[in-house]
Amino acid sequence: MKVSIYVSPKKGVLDPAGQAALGALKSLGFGEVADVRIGKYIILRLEDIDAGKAEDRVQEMCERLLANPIIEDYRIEMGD
Amino acid sequence: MKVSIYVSPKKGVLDPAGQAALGALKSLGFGEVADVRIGKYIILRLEDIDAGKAEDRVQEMCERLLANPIIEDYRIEMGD
Amino acid sequence: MRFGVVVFPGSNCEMDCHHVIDKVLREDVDYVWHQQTDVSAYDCLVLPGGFSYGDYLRCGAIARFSPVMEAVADFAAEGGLVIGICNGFQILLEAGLLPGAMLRNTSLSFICRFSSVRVENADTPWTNAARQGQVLRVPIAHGEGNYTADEATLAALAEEGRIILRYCGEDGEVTAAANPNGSVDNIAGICGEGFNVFGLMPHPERASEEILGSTDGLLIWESVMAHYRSRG
Amino acid sequence: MTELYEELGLTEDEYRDIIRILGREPSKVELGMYSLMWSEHCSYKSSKPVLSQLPTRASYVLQGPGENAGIIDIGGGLAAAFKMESHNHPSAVEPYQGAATGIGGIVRDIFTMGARPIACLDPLRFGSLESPRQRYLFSGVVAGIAGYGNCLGIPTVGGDIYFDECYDGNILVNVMAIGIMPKENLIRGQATGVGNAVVLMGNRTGRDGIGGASILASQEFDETSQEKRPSVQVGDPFTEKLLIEACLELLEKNLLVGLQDLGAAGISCACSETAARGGVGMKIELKNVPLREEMDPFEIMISESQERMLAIVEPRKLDEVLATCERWGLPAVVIGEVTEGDMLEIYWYGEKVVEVPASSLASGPVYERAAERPAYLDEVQSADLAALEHPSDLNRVLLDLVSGPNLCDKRLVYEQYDHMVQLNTVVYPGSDAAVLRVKGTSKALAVSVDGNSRYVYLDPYGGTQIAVAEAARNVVAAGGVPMALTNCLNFGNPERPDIFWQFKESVRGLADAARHMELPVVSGNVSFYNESFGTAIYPTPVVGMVGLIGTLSTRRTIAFPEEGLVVAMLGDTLDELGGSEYLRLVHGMTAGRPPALDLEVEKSVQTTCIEGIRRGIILSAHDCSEGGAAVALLECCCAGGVGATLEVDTPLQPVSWLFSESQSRFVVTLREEDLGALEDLAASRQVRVYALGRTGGSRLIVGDWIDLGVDEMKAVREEALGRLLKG
Ligand SMILES: Nc1ncnc2c1ncn2[C@@H]1O[C@H](COP(=O)(O)OP(=O)(O)O)[C@@H](O)[C@H]1O
Ligand SMILES: [Mg+2]
Repeated sequence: MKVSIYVSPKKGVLDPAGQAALGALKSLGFGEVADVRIGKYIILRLEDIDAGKAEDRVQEMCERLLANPIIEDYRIEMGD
Repeated sequence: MKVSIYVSPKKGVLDPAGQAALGALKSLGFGEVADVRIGKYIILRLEDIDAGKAEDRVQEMCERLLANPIIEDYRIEMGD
Repeated sequence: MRFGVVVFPGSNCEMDCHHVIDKVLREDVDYVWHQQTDVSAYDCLVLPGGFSYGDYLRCGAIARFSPVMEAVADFAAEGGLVIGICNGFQILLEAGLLPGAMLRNTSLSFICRFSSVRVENADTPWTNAARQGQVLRVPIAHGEGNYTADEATLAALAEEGRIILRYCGEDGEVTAAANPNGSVDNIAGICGEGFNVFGLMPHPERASEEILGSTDGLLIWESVMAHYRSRG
Repeated sequence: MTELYEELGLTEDEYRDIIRILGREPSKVELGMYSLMWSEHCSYKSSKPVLSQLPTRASYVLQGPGENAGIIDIGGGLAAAFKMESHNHPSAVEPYQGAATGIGGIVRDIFTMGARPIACLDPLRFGSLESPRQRYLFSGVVAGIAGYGNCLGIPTVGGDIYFDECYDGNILVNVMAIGIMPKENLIRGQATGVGNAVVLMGNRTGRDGIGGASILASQEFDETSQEKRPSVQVGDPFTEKLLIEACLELLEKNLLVGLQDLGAAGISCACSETAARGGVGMKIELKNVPLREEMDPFEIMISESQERMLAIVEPRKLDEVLATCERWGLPAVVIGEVTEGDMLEIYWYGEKVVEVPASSLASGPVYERAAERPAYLDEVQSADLAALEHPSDLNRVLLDLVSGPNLCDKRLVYEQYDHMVQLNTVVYPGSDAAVLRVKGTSKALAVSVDGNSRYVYLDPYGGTQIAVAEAARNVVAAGGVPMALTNCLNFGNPERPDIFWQFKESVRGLADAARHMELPVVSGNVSFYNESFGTAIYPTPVVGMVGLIGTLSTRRTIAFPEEGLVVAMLGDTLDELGGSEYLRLVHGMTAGRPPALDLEVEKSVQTTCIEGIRRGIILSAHDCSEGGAAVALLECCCAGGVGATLEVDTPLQPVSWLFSESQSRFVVTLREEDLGALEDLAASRQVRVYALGRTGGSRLIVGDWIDLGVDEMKAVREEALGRLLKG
């Protein structure tokens, strides 16, 4: 089973990488870009797991390891 | 206009962060995880742009800057 | 011989390179600002280490678009000597002046320590002062030195003698244990097709004075100076 | 209903003071500013009267406490600036960013004075590594220091790390930075010259770390509350690097009148401090502050967004200043001007929101806190150590000591730090002090940090003196003459009399030791409230010492340099297991009295060592500290890859000679033919030299007590931390 996790910097938290990318895009002539935020895209493959429990487990993984809830938000998408 | 870009390590390319996360998850007791890949989740906000052209422009941003085709694949999702 | 040390926002080894060229090699050297577009005054361009543009997004990804990089590419295309050290190597990769890409170290940590590298090809502008197979003690300091490239590229690099340095043990043995970052085939430095462009992760400028613990890095500077002089 | 001032952490008396100063009720923005500037952190209201006893002067001190960093003259037209600071609580909340922004803050304090930062050091204290939380904090803090410092291109060359359960609930992340400058580039955080422009440079302002919990609690609770929550400060080392280069260029071109970093309390602090120091007023229009998000004036005034600087600029130089910033890609805007008088006036789109005397913000209230000797002292000090049964396998004890978290090899940490960049580091981490050459001269700086809180817990006065002596001793072992010190005083809640007694005793020890050793205190920092659930950490003063090596060739490391040298001990070994690492590890006790320190003896031993090095007699030197003589000898062997065969003639029992942490001792090596000369040098200072044996072979053999292979000792020491971090 495939799971996608989208981790993004919390609103209001400084995102220096996003700011740098924004600057670079602008200087490359992409003036239409008003903002860039850079987070993580995590793809898990789970095996031998009861589909009913999977989402809770993934949530626990995010809380404990994959995301840093103090500065990041995350969203889980089960399946492809 | 919001655009999401999902950058992931190319198949066959080593993913040290993913491997480390896999090891850490297993040692935390998440034995069901068979694989982890870690890429980037890039969120753009575009302004004053003709919706018809936007996707081409974003593709160009990816080709030129946001992804490195030697090691990364990417996927674009226009709108929220 | 006149060196130009390119300064990107976030470079942090430019003064070190400048110091070694000026005070140790006693050659002419200038800083080249990243917005400069004329590099014709130089015989060798040095892209120094550091964190250009904070290494945000990917190491070297933003710096490669600096105005100076077009001039560097033209300079290289005409056979000009270009050396990229650490972040400079990463920028050359992102700019496509050298093949392949960098991944994070397998440890995921930054590593700063002396490393041993073996000279795999002593017949280049960058290594002619060294012996084939000579082991150099030169510091590394990076978080992303895990070099990778596709099979075809690796085969071509090997075939054409463009793998210049490999991580090895003190005895010269190239082993997995001697690989500090996971780099494919223990690659620490490669050349472009004409051998005039050289990228390496170890810092020769940090091993150019006795007081810093090694002078093995001098071999690289002396090689390029000898090469330049022999060309006349 | 609680009053707003209470929620902001001000007392009723303080609130009345504000009304008295203003002659009216303060506005909300004004109240927010007072609450931050009068907080313990910014005002030193509890510590100020105690700190006043510190010796701060010497002929070579160019700037003592009161500015962003202390500065000493190192000759040849050059000066060194240095300071230490804490970032304890932010690091406990978010270890990576907390530690990273700690480095950012202390580095700004250095280049704010006009100096190029040349090194950082990081004294760290964690709880037991058996706890996953502590392992997480440890890894995050180290990665954060690496992430930020490495990007700046400032080598982190030293520090220290201790683990003790007393830090389980409150870790300590202290950071020290040093810079070098031509003396004439010295600039102060002062606003002068009516009509001069006030320029804000660097990152845009966001809602970072706004006032912490007290402010949060003062917000009205509505649907936007979640949005208004303070965000953790995220470091942006790239922008900081640009700030360093831009500011140093501006100073080099002599374009600035004053320069001040924005740290705690942000714009409020920077404006009021520069104005107060310069004896002027200031007029600020907040709508000119570049923002990252929509914010109100209250938030803008107290935001702690990182990587910002405030510069005072003459109008005729303004264009060049702004152009220089632009060239470095740095936002820079004029937010106001220097005015006559001493009023700080703040406007928000033309409307005056603040009008307060700058000096009243910068000089807050002062308290004489009650102090009372804590009850635990009698109990721990009177522990009967004579009755202890000691183990017989001393090889095992030694290996256990160096595979414990406190005495194991810290390579795993310092190899994550770029400790070589700038090409100044000529003695790498792993020795007693790091040595940084001063390019263009034959000189070098030796730097070290120290602070054994176990000693301070057992005896705040004596333990703090030891911190000073030991930091100096480390500098001496490297061949340096100690010049001046900085410090960070980490304590619990100063409103508790027992804690405040610890603080007073500790500062008295610091002052007496510094005065006796003629080491001026040029800068420092106090961190109170290091407690969790009512339990304070051990009192933890940390001392950062800077010394000068006159000629580079007289620098020394701890490593046994070659075979066939005489190994000697300078100074006396006594039966002093109190507070030792041995006692803690083998007997599970933190008790007794810390080793005695006689400052006269300490000075004599140190001058003997310096003189021996200067004359080329002493070829390597290592001070004996935690783990005693045995651990010091082991470290000398491991560092040099050379063994030694030694005999000890002592009335002490073996564990006491091996593991006592007696002060004022060095393990040195020298040539056989120089032994007489060293003995003469020492005798003229009433210092004893004990020749123990010779270097050589691949084992460390100490009588029939210790017999271990160098390779084995090295492996055990080097593997330990990695193993402990796996849990
Ligand atoms: N323990 C101390 N010893 C000596 N000076 C101190 C001590 N604590 C603070 N200071 C001095 O008080 C001043 C204010 O300190 P601090 O608020 O930490 O500075 P900053 O505003 O730069 O963060 C500084 O000049 C500092 O050197
Ligand atoms: Mg300051």
